[in-house]
Amino acid sequence: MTEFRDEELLADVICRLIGDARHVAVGAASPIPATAALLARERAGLHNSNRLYVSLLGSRAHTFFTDGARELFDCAGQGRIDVFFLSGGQIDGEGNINLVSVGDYERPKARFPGSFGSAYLYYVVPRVILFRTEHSRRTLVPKVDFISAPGGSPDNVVRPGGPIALITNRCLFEFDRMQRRFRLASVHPGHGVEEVVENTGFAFDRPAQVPLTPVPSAETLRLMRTVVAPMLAEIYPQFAQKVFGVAAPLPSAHA
Amino acid sequence: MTEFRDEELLADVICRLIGDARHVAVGAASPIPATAALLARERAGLHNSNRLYVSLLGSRAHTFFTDGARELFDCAGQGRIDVFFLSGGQIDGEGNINLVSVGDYERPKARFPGSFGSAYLYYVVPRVILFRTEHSRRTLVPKVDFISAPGGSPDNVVRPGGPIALITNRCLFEFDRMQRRFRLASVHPGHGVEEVVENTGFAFDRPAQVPLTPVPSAETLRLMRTVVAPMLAEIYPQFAQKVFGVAAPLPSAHA
Amino acid sequence: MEYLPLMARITRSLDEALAPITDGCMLAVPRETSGVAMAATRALIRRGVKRLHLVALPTSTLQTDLLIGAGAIATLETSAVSLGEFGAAPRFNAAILAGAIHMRDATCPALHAQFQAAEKGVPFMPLRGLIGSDLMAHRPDWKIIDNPFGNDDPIVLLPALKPDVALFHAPLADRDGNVYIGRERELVIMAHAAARTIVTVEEIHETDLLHDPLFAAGTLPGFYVEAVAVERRGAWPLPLPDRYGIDAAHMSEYARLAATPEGFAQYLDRYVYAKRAA
Amino acid sequence: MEYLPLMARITRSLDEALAPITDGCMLAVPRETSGVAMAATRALIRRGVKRLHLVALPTSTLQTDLLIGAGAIATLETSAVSLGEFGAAPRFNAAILAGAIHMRDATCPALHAQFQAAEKGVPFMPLRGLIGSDLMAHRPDWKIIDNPFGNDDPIVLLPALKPDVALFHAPLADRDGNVYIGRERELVIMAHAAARTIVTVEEIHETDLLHDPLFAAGTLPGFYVEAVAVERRGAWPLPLPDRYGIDAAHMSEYARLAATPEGFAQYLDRYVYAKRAA
Repeated sequence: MTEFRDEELLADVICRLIGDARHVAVGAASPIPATAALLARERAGLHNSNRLYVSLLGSRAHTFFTDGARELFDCAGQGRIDVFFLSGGQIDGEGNINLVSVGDYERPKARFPGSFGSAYLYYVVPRVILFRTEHSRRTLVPKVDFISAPGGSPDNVVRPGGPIALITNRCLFEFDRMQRRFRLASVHPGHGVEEVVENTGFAFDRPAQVPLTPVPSAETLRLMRTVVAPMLAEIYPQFAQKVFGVAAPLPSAHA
Repeated sequence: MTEFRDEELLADVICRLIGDARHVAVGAASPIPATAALLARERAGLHNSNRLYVSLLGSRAHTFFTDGARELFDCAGQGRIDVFFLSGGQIDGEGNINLVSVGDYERPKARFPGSFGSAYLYYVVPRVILFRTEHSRRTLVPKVDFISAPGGSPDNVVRPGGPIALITNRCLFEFDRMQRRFRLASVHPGHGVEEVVENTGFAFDRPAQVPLTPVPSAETLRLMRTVVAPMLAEIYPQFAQKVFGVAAPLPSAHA
Repeated sequence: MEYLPLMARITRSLDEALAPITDGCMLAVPRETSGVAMAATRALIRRGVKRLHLVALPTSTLQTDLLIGAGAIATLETSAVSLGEFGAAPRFNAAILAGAIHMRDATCPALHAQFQAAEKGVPFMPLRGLIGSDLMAHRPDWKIIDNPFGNDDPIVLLPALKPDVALFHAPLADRDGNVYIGRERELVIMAHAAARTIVTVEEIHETDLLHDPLFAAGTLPGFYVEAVAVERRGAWPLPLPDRYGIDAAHMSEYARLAATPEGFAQYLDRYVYAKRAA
Repeated sequence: MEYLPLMARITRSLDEALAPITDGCMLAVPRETSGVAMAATRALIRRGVKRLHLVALPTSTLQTDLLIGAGAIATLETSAVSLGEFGAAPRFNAAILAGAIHMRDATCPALHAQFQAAEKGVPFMPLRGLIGSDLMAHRPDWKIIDNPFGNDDPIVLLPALKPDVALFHAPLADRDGNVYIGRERELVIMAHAAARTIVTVEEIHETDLLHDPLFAAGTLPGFYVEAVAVERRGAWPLPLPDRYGIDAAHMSEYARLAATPEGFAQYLDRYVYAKRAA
């Protein structure tokens, strides 16, 4: 079996979750989802299926947007974004995410960057994939201290969108919107169910037999390393360098 | 005294009404106001006063708008248009204008093109100048059959804008927003007060002595005929031809 | 309504591109000076399209008069219809006086706001003005509320307008269906608001319009475009910004012929059914 | 508020252009990738600007962290502040934990909608989402109404946001103050929404940007611009679209130094007070 890095495994899993969407958008500071989205586009291209549009926020080369920063959100409001990605400083068992702060909002113990577009996109994008590479009781909590965006909404709130899954460095959870509850879908190679339980702050469902997360194929790794990695260097130079050993472009590269 | 055409007199009067505005916008099918606006811009240029911006709807050369058809209205909503022009198939003594139809709306006796932007711009542009070259009891009526836009609004309606004057082929009326009533300001050369009364379907105030409308100066006529007229040919080829004898550009002129 | 971003394609024929414009659909078209798809309009009349709900953003001239005269329109929603300097729109006026079409009178900024509401995926957009206009009396779909941020401050709310198809003419498109629209940015809003967008263009630009930053700034991405057909002088006799002006002689001829039903029929035979394009 | 379209002018000095940015004013700035006026930001810090109500549309990085560290900000209104790939924003986090600034947490599309409301001259704009987010609990200026076009359909209304000044960096301006902004169209909305707009540019374009249709499609008209100052590499160390990328080495150095108050003071001495521009 070919050697691979954790990031490559996660990107492969996310790529499968994307499936055959028409338009996948990736927000700021999301190198692994960006890898997965570009990988999905390459695969779609190879299999001559319907064209997959990918929009990487902050990228020049890998977005079609020409109407300014507003377009991503208007596009989602039009129902024209099928898949988006969100993370959280804290994520709880009901799919609530916290991108703001730990402790009392007025006197926080820790501050995160902020909610970005989550308080809107989580509601309107049909398939939101949550990702958090640090899987611990610090990040996966019983109840978030601040709800940047809720995992679900009352029936009278117009909400075509919401979470479908949560991927971490240890496992993949699927989300049941009816029950507002996560279910353990697979555990990554080298990790175990007990480890997942120990490191998860919220309760979740699980089957009697928890499958192992499939590893990326040699073809997938080749695509990621040779085709996708160079694309990532434009907006994630550090990541592309660290994970794929691709040199970051010089500041003059855009000139 | 230099000979001049009625259109030249009206443009000169409107130009004085414009005064020292910062931004004058002119809508579709308004060749005389367009002449006045361009004339005002030339005068402002000559006298080195503050720059006057002119926006001629439908013009390529004489507008700065780059954000599509919406920009004119957003600009007005921002309070960035000082003067605009409106006409009406019917105009009544309270400054109400009708751009829609004569008779019952459901079974009209005559139809006009429609309200254009009047139902918005009449409210938000501080100084709206009404113009109607046909001054008759058919056009200046006691009460319009359809109010495209009212001359005034209740105090609780946010309305920074409204009419300041009405100019016709016979005279100039000024509008009193408090009383919602027109006052005869001047009668054009070759026309008389009695004639105005006879041909006006609504009641209006008038001073004991009604002044004569000043005629355009030789300098003004020179500016209009040599500088402004060629600019008009872009969007008002027929008008430029008829009034100023300026040749209309060929269809290929924009190419 | 579904918004399916299909892969934009350059169609072999104009008729193929126009297939999604079915009888009874809501069709959005731009004002005279922004790129009107006149060749496509003539093709639709030849095909015999019926019962259109035509929305002209925000006004219209020859295109609407032609479609009305050809009996293609059931409902018309716009702010004004005339032939501009060439006078009144004869078929529009005749149809209104005869009660032959359902007219939804609007005002320009209201239509822009209603398209923007659809672009943003919100159910309505507020707008100043309007209160006290008789337009309100005939538009039960326009509502007045008390501004929640004000104090006894009535303001109008306008519902989102989501056309089935947006149709316009532009100078360029590339092989990915990216369309150069330049300054005519209401075309972008139309495409964002509509479920499908069909475009005719003067010519195909052989390199990626999004790759060149100068072109990209004025480009509608192919993501929003369902079909593109090449039609040289496709706006004729109307103008195309920065390309060609209005054909004044033809407009005068139209105004003269369309003054009577017989003359209009002659015009159709000569310029529409005869497939004469220019 | 007054919107006075003054004649845009090319100022002799950066400080002259920045004069309208007074202590306590509401200043709007764009996201990192759209053209941040960093040279101007350093000049404002040198001048000792105070008590700014900074609105970053919709997020911010180094610019906001620098202004906070320099004590220039009283109120911050934005959706997120970090150094992106270079980690957390140290001065922002420290100020929040110390309660040193008043934070108005937003979400990106809400800020865009609030600027669009100002652009349209309407008091508010509706937006989906938001309901059930704790952001609502801390934003009493955001209201929920029952959609008048729906049935038991709660929706959020956001008030118009009208900054006193909008400030950004762009590649080109001409002698009339027309500014080339390309695809960064939120800069146009910012300028429409703000009472005054101040722009720094890489260079002066000697011909009229509005005269060339290709440039015009990506140009903010000088009508909306109060002052333009020329600052080569004026976005450094942040990127300028299609011109230059981010200075990664410098960003890493900033992240390292700004981690402590002492280190941040050193950074100011070295890169701000020393007037070092690049």
